Amino acid sequence: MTNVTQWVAVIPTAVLGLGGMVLALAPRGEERIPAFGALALLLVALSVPFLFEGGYTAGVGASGVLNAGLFGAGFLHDPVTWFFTVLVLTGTLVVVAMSFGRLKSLGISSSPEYYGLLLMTSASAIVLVGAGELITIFVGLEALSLGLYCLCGSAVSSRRSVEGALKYFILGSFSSAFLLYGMSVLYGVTGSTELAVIARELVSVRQIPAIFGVGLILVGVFFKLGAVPFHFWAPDVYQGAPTPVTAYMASVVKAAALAMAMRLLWNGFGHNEVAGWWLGSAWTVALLTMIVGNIVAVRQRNVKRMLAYSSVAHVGYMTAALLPPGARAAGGGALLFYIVAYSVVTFGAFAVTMAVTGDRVDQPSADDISSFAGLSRTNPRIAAAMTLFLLTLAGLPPGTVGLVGKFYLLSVVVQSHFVGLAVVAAICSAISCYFYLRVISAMYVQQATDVTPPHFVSPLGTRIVIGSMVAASIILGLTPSFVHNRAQAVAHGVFVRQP
Amino acid sequence: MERIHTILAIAAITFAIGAVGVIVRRNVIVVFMCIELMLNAVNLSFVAFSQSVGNLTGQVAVFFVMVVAAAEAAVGLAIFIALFRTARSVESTSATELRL
Amino acid sequence: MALLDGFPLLSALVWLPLLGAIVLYAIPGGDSPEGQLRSRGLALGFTVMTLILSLLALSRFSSNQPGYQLVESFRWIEALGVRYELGIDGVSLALILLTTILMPLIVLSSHSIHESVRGYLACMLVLETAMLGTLVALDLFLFYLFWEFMLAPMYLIIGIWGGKRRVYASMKFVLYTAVGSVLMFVAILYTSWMAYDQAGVQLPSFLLGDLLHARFTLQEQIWLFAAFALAMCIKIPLFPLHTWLPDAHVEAPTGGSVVLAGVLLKMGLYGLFRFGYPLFPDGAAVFAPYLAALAVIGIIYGACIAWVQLDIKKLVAYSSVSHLGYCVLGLVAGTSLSVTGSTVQMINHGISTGALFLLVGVLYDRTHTRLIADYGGIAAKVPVFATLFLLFTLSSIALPLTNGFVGEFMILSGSYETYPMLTFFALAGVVLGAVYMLTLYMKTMYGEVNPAREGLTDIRLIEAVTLAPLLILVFWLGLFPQPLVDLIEPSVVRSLQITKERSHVLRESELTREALIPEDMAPRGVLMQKQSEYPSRPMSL
Amino acid sequence: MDTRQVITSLDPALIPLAPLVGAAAAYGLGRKNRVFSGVIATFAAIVAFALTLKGVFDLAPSAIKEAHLWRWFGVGQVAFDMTLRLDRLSSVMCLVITGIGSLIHLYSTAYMADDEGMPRFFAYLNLFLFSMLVLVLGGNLLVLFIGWEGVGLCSYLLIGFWFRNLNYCGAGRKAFVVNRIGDAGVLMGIFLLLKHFGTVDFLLLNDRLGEAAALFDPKLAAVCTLIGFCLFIGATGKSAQLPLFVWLPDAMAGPTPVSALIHAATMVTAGVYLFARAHFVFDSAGAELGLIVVVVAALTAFISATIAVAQNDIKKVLAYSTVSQLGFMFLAAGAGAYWVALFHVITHAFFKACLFLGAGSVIHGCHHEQDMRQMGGLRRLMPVTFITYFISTLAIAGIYPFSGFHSKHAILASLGQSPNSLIVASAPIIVLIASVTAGLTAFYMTRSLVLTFFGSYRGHAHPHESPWKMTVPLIVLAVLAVIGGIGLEHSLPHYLEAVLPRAHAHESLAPIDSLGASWIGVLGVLIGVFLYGPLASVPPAIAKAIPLLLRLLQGKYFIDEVYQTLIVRPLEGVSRVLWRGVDQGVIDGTVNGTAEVVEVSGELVRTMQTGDVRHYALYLFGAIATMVAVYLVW
Amino acid sequence: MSVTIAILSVCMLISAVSVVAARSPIVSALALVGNLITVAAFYAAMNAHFLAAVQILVYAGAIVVLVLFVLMLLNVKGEAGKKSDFILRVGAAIIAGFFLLTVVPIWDGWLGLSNLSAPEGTVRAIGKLVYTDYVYCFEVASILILIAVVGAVTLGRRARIPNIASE
Repeated sequence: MTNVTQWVAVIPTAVLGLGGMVLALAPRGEERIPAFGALALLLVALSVPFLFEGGYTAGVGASGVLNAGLFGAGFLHDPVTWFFTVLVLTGTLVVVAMSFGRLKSLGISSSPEYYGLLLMTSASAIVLVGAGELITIFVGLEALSLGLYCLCGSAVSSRRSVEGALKYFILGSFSSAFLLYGMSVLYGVTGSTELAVIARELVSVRQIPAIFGVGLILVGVFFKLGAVPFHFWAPDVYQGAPTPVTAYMASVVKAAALAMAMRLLWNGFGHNEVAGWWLGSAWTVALLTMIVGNIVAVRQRNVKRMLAYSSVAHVGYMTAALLPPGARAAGGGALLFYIVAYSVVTFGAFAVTMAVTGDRVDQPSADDISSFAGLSRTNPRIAAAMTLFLLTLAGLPPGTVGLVGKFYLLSVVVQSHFVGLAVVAAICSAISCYFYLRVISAMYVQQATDVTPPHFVSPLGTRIVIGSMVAASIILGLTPSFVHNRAQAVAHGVFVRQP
Repeated sequence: MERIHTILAIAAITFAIGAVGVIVRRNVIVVFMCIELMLNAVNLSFVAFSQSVGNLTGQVAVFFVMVVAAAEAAVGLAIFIALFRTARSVESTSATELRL
Repeated sequence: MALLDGFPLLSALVWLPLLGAIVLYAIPGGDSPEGQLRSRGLALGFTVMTLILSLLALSRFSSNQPGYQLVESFRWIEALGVRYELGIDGVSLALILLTTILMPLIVLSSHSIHESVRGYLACMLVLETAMLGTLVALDLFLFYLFWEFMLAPMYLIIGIWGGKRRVYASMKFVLYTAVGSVLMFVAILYTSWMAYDQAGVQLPSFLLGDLLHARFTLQEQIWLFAAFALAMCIKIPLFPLHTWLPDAHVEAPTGGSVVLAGVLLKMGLYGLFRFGYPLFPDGAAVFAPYLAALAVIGIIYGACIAWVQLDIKKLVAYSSVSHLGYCVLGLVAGTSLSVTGSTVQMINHGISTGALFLLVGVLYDRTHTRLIADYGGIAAKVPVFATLFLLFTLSSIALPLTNGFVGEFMILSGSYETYPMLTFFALAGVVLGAVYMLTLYMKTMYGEVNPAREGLTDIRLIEAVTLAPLLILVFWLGLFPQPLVDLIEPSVVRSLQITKERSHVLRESELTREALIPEDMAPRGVLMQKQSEYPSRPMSL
Repeated sequence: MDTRQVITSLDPALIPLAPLVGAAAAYGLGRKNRVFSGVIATFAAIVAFALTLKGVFDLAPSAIKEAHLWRWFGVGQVAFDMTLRLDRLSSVMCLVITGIGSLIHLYSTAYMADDEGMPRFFAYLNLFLFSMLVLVLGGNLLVLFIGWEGVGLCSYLLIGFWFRNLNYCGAGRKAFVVNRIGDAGVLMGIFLLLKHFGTVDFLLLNDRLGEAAALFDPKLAAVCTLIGFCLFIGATGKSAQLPLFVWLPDAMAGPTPVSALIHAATMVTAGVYLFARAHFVFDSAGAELGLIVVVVAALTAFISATIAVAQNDIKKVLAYSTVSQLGFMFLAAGAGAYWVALFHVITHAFFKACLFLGAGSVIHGCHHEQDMRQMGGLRRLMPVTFITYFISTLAIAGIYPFSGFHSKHAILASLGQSPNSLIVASAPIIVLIASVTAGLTAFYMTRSLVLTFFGSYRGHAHPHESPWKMTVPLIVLAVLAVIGGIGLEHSLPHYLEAVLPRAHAHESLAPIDSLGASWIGVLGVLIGVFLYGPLASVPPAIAKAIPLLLRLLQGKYFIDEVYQTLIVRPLEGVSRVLWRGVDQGVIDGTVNGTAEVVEVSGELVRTMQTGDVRHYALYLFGAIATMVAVYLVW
Repeated sequence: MSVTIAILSVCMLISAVSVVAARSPIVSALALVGNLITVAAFYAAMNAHFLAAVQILVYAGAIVVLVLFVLMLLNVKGEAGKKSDFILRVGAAIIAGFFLLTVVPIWDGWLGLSNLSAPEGTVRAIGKLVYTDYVYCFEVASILILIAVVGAVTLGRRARIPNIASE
């Protein structure tokens, strides 16, 4: 494994990190420079995984996945990292496109810093995705979180954005303290921070402290994913943060958190006895997340809060697929496909919400369902796009990608004997039809009352994003195989090995 | 050998105190300080574990945790100042516009 | 027809209406008067073309050839083993013809819709695609996809162009069907999984062909059939699960009611016939008596409630509950005569109730009210309408020489062998049927002319043209039903045969493999209990 | 019976075709010229009559002309064809239907002359002829059923012909629904036949029952009893026997020709025809069935006769008399003497049609006045109507030379010689009831005769004799009423010998003995004459003496009210409860209830979201603590 | 040896409690400094000398000073009278107790564990380790700090409404 290919895998992180810093120094006046700079950097970073795929498969040695790459266990050169790097980069690309031209109206005064921060946060997300060792995970996670706290609070003038940042900061650091404590216990028990070593040691180690350590780590993971007992931050932060940042958090950050969860739960604690410890509580968390996510969303008036709770619900479905250590290969593939599909639709939905709220960001009822009233008459194309996204989230066929994703996910859940969970997931997705359709009925059935603000023409960036997301969801819906096969291969390569 | 045990116990207790502090106090800056307290407790247990395990990884971890804590302090305080600017106070009770 | 051999007829049939919907939106200038006219013309064109395609399919369909015909199949999602597999047999072809005949009439009847006509017609075309897809899909996944695809356009049709309580009605319609079909979703997953590791089928497959080799224990069959039956019985609608129908009908526009009563209700029965029975024969046998009992209760319950209704559309809706109770009784009785009768009655109900809703639409366009009290004695004012209404009423109460009688007689005589007592009570339904329909006819048509209805104008040409084909069908199927019966019967006999064989295979294998008890430590046991031995219950098929 | 030859010919198909074409033509062409529709319809009826004659002309005793039109529908070995068969039995019925039908059509052209709905009326009348002919000519029970419900429909349409008046429509609906209840019985019979014998074709059934009887199949009797009973329910529905006769009196709401044709001559006799056609079922059925039929028939006859006595509306009197005479027919049918039943059908058709048409011309004359108390003294003003009415009254009273006597006498005789042992045992009582009824019949008919035609005219219209189109049919029918009895007494059994069992003539009594045998009729007439002639004050006195009896009779034993309170009202009440209570209350309640539960629980969890960071931290810490504890406990 | 540990643990607990319970934030800041120094002493006791030095320098020196600076800048007076609502405090206390109940017994599990060669936490040893195995982590830490800096700047931007800190 020549060194050159190893270096390649680190390039995206470096490019984004340094690039972000340079962008932050750009002059504040003109927004176009930092925006196009960010796009260029992202494209460069994106070209790396596609051109030098070798860099990512080097890590998969004969003995299995986790042999140390150039940077020790810190960076894993395996297809999962490749898959998530691509996902994070494309996600960031879309967020940059979404926020182009809208920063002023969103209340973000300094655009270069915003784009710089965005790039650097994505860099840390890539670190987190590829981390195979506890300390790197922690640092990557903290870097990601700090970036998000700042991005949330970037609309400094708006009280809600700062409040969101505050809440996210306090709860984030509070939960990462627990995560760290878990890591320390695990280190104390197994003697090393590398996941491979931990996985080997955990089987033969004294149980009680190990369980305590695993439990606490699980807390940190579930907090970041937004699973129910730890989800209380999600609605407020999603509503408070500027919409592109919310979109970023709902898709890219969730994907990174999912990658962390997969690595920790499957590679770290994947062995059958070890899995036994955390399976019970994870099962309960999945159940609660599905139910609470859907039930509370039913009462939501604000679209962003509703989308927040819907993302909590979808995390519930994903956690259900996380459970079965037995069907990891299939489960992995299903999860990867689901997060891709979910990200596509979330970007679309938030882009439309942004287009609908227009420049009334500071008015409290700006993104209520009432502001969607009569959209089908004032702006039919966007209304049609939003209908497609909502139906996909609900899993009703015009949005076939949602249905296909659910099919993958729940077939894995059923095949690992969690039929009860699958039934609950199914019923919850039926309940979810209610609040998704309520928005659609607002758009199509209710008349555009005079109170609904004039729909202002959103900048080119947002419209491109909406268009591309519609195209992506239709293509994914009709021919899901090209993504799912890749996801299957990726997961098979990394997770199927029974430690 | 019971040294490690006592240190770990103390760390755990301090950790719990820090946690209670985060929940109880209204002033966000004090909350931040309690979080620092919790991180310190974890650092202590890390060092204790590195003693019992016998390698220095624990201490490297503490090193990195300190870096993180520093960065966190910077960002945290910036947020508190922004909060003060918009909400005129540093009480967490004043920042409850986003709810239900 | 050599040139047509290569042509994927069924795919064309299914996707043509969707193409139409897209074309409708592609052409700009939707809502100007001539734009509306163009949309109506286009929509009519597409629906008529679909009808021609279905007639073409009929011409190339030979009823005595075993198995499914005009089959098209290619791999879609390998990971799940999902294949895009289309195929028809007698039963699905009959329902397809019903759909393609009704749709042009619905488009014609849309002259009373004035705001955003293009949207309405597009929804109808999309709905037609979904319905046709459901009828031709031979792959469970594809079937479920089209099955759910029907919800969205119907929701929009009721939601946007409906009456006052349309939001509640459309939401209730979607949620009712969604909750039911979601359980079927899990059952489909379980079935495809079972097919995977027991029959040694390499990839997990959703193909009906493969799934027919899957083996289940009785306990699994009961749960799986229960899930399927719940989804189907909500759609039919069977007695306790029917309360969405009256609301949906009352609030839906005329075209919406016709398509809902004409075709959508039949999807539940078709689903039970195509997937429910063959896949889980013993589970179905366990449920058969209960379904039959519910069907008969539904017949009498529907008839009684229809009798005291104040709103014409609600009355006709409850009459549908009663009529479809017969179809369920026929299907569940399981003799070739009763199942064929059930399918024939599905077609007849589609025609007669579709026509009744069109007639109510004619009245509603003029008077904008559906309450029986607002009418009275209008036979004098609108003689032609009165005659048509009488003829379709007769078809609805199954008078001999009309189509209603043929289906009903076959069902009752067929199901007499299996459930004598229930058939006796079903006969009471025949009498009650006459009661409420004639009461409706009397209260609206006869007696002194209602002063408010003085200026009522008789049927216009366009409305007559819409109703004429249905009238012809009523008497053509009443006098010469044998061609339709010959189309349906071979497929029914074959399907019953498959079901019987499968039931034997499952019982012979005395599979004592216990249901997949979960090894995991899930705190709450999974639904499937441990199934120790295989209770052999005499098959009542 | 076994030497029948089946000849395929188109005659049976043409006979019903004529009125069908007539109906279409009458409605189509009649819209332009009303009178024209009457002419076409009458012509169509006459053509049908001619065709029947042609068909019957070369019909050998056991020959059957069969027209197998097309395979209606069939699945597997169960198949139903559209086959029409003309044999001796159906030819008799066809002759009666088309013959009397033509006369009534002619009569109607005058009676309905001033009604603008004439085309619709004649179309329905022809449609009725078509349905009745299909019923009679039906080759299997299903084609019979087509006719069966067809006539039910036509009677509904014709009763509610003047649809302006909601009561008439109500009567029409009541007729249809009660008939439907009967039809359910026939359907049940068909299902039983299908289950046990696999076919409903009369010829095949005859053979299969023959084989089964030959094998002394034990359960054959039980099965046939059940089938017979179901068919009997159908017959009671159609021919207005005891439980289901309530619709016939109300059916008088229709125009009088309708009452004459449908509710006197043809439709109501369909039940008797069904007995005759399906005789093989009733013969091999158990004895109890015959007894039930006879008992029901006797009771019906007696009760309706008593009601008729107290009726003041001339058509109601005739309606109840029809129900009573139908009772007589079923006496014969129940006793197995099918040809006697048919004999009475024919004679009854003659004189009852004549009576109804007479009543019609009276009503026409008195400008739609139907209450006999407003009539009187019409014998001078309407001589022809009076004479024909008088002759028919004597016929129905069963006085010797007139046809009524022969058929009624044959019925009483047949009771004694019935193959059914139970009937023979109970013959004395039944003959007694029948005789009393015969007496009552004579009495109320004379009462109506006297009230209408004798004394002074009490009404305030100025009656006049009806035009020739109405009087000619009256005369023809009166003549038939006279010669019918003697003519058919011997020729009919001989004619039906090959088709019906036990079709042999009784030895006819000498004239004097016949006169003696008809003493009951004479007595009834005399009492009627005296009570309403010179001793006119006596009936009101009797009425005052026992007011309860009068109110009971006039109120028709309150059977209608009983049905209403026992069946209709509760059913409607239950339906309302089902709708409001079950449908909206229970089921919708649970549906909306679950939605409510979801909303409330959603609300509960939502309020946890207080917005205060500290609460979130508390929840977080709490969740962690429980999770860790659960871990360790597990 | 155990005496110093005992003293240090007592100081640790006292300072921790006072951070939480102190009425004015400045007092709790100072208590935090005390706590940090105690922890540094612990490090020294467990011969993690490099860490002890860094602790004093980074933690006590930089972070707490920054906190004090902000406290002064925002001129924050003590809690305005009423303590936070009762339920929270009771709830937190109960859960903390519950948490400790489960945690503490775990640590006595360590009694038996004998520590092998307790390594010297010298600068060279840690430096060697950081720059060989954890060099990647080191780079990521650099990105972390970069983010913190840029983030702090964005959050510090002058909001459109005039700054009123001077009041």
